Amino acid sequence: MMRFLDMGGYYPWVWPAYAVTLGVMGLNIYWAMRLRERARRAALRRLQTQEEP
Amino acid sequence: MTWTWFHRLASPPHLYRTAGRLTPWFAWPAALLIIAGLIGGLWLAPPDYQQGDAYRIMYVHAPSAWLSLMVYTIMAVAGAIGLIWRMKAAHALAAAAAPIGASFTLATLVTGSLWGKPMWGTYWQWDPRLTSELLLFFLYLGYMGLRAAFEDLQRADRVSAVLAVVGVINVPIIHYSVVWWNSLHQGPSVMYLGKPTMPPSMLVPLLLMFLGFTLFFGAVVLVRLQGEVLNRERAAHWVEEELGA
Amino acid sequence: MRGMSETTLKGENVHLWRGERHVLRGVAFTVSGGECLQLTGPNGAGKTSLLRTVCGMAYPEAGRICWRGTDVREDLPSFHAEMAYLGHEPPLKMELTGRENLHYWVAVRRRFAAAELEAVLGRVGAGRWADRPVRTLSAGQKRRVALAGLLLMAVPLWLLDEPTTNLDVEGQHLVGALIDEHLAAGGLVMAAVHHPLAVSERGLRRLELGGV
Amino acid sequence: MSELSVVPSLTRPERAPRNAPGAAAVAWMMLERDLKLAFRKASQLVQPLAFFAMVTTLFPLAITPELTRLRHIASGVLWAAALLSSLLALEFLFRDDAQDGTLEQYALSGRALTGLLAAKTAAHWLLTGLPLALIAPLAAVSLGVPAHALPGILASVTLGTVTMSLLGAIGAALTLGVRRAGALLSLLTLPLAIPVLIFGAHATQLAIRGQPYGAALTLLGALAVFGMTLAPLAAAAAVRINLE
Repeated sequence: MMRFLDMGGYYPWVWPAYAVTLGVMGLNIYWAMRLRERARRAALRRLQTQEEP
Repeated sequence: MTWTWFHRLASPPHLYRTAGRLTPWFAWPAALLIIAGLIGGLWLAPPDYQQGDAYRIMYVHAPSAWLSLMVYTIMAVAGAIGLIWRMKAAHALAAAAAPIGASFTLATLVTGSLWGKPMWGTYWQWDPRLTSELLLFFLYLGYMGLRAAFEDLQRADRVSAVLAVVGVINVPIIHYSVVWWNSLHQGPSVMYLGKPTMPPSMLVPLLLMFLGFTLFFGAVVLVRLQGEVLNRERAAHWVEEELGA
Repeated sequence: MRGMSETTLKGENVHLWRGERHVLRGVAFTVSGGECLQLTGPNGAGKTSLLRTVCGMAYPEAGRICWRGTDVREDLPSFHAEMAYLGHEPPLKMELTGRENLHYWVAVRRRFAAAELEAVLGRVGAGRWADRPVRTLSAGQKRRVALAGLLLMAVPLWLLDEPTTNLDVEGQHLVGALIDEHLAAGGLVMAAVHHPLAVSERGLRRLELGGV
Repeated sequence: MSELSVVPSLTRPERAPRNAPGAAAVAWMMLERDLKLAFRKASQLVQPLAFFAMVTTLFPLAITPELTRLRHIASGVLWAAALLSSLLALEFLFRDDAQDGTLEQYALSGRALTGLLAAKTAAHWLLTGLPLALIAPLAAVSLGVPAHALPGILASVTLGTVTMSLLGAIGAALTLGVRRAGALLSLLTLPLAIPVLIFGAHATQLAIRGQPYGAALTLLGALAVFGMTLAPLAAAAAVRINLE
């Protein structure tokens, strides 16, 4: 296990590279969900204001 | 007649529902492929005889680079379709794709420089591939900056579509001029990519990652697409039905 | 259809959105040769939007604009060659003189003789200041130079947005007279106005746009 | 009013008025108009040139006054300065005309906007690109460049600024509807201008070393021709969208 984590001595570069990429993926998922949620709320708001007149 | 599916897909309610239905079909295979690729790339594949374990950065670097280019092309094609046929759905797709492409371009740059440190002894080398990627990142920034500069979504869609088309025509010119420039000043790139004699134990995880990243993009862009379609919809009854207002 | 030769401008069920606002909701109108359509309505009722939609500068969500029986979007350049649009502000370069402005504005469309330019300037009463830089002219004088450009284009369809803005009483009568003459020659006018135009009742049609 | 002969044009629904000037005449008229307007506001013409001279002065002051060392970086300095100065006046390429409504009149004139914008871009190049190309050899001398390299510098900057004006026209058209567009315009235009920078600086470097630079000039020329065919189309599309 330690040998795996050590990555042949290249651990200071290999693990950050994976962390950055997986982090970008996580952020993308989060941003996408947030965008869709906000759009849904905005659409609902528009529907409510349009029904009044 | 063959065009009916095209127009049906482009109608906002249909697109919204289809995108919602398709998302899991992209998300789960993407997750499985990426996990398999990670195990294969980090654990099962043997160390490289030249680069040792540092080459394993390739398994995240190369698929990110592939996404950065693919997404820009998708943006430009969608933009052109949106301009020619005045199709809001295509513009929504371009708008949904841009931030994903930009973020993976940034990931490519960061992983590339992390790979560069053990290989070149420096985090940044004016290597043609990294330089092109940096310029692509600027193109993405310009595209998103232009989009953000307009209040009116319709106008933002169409103006940025023109930019994406101009950009995609220029990307190969920029890339080849950078390669040409680099060949004048230093030797060829030391990166690992495109080595023909890669053993299957190294190659298979890479292919899994390529496919996994592409499907991941598909899943994320579908979720974003739903949001962008809603943002472009004003007072349609289908929104009411769909959201249960 | 005989429509090709009829000089008719027709709007059918025009819907236009500006951002979040549904500005035009199913507007319909018809103007034929010799007729003036006067657009009235409160601010924000969509008078300017309708004019811009007609000239192809705004894209309607639904409906169409037909000129001589065909949708203008099928061939915008030919339609533009037969129409003139005057917006809120006279489209003039401040650094150029009135005469230079008219030259660079109209001569890209059609060649005209010097005598014709003089006749037009005389008609709008702009002959005396036509050689001064537009920067030095009053708002009313600029408006007159713009009217000279309108005449000089010699097109059948006029689209006018508040054509009497900044004009004195005499100038407002001039606009009325110019429109009357244009109609008498078989032309068409569509004008957005706050105050009714000083034109003869014959050939005058009205379209009231509702506010939101 | 019968002498104004409005009537004939009413009764014949033909494609264009019979006495419409040709496309070349229209383009020429536009070019003449823009040149005339520019010379009425002459101070704006000098600014990009002064900027270019200023930037090339910064390098000797920042790095070294030794001409032998400056000569090595001269091509980079000249091209970075040329690119930046040609961006300066771009924001107003179409903006003035859009604000006073004259651009709208041209868009509604029934004439091809592509040709009109190409003419405006040509005027812009004559007013900024060409003067830059003419003073670039002077700036080069001040950076210790030998005299035999000056024709090559003149030729390469001339060709390079053509492409810069064309790319700039696209950027200016795209940002026409944006209020403060300066920084955005540079962000859009500069990445597209990288090939110009690479080929131009390379041609200049070869010229300074006394080597043949024809191939690099050919590449610059190819970029310019490519730009001429496509940039006015893109600019016209963007202007139409922004006038809406």
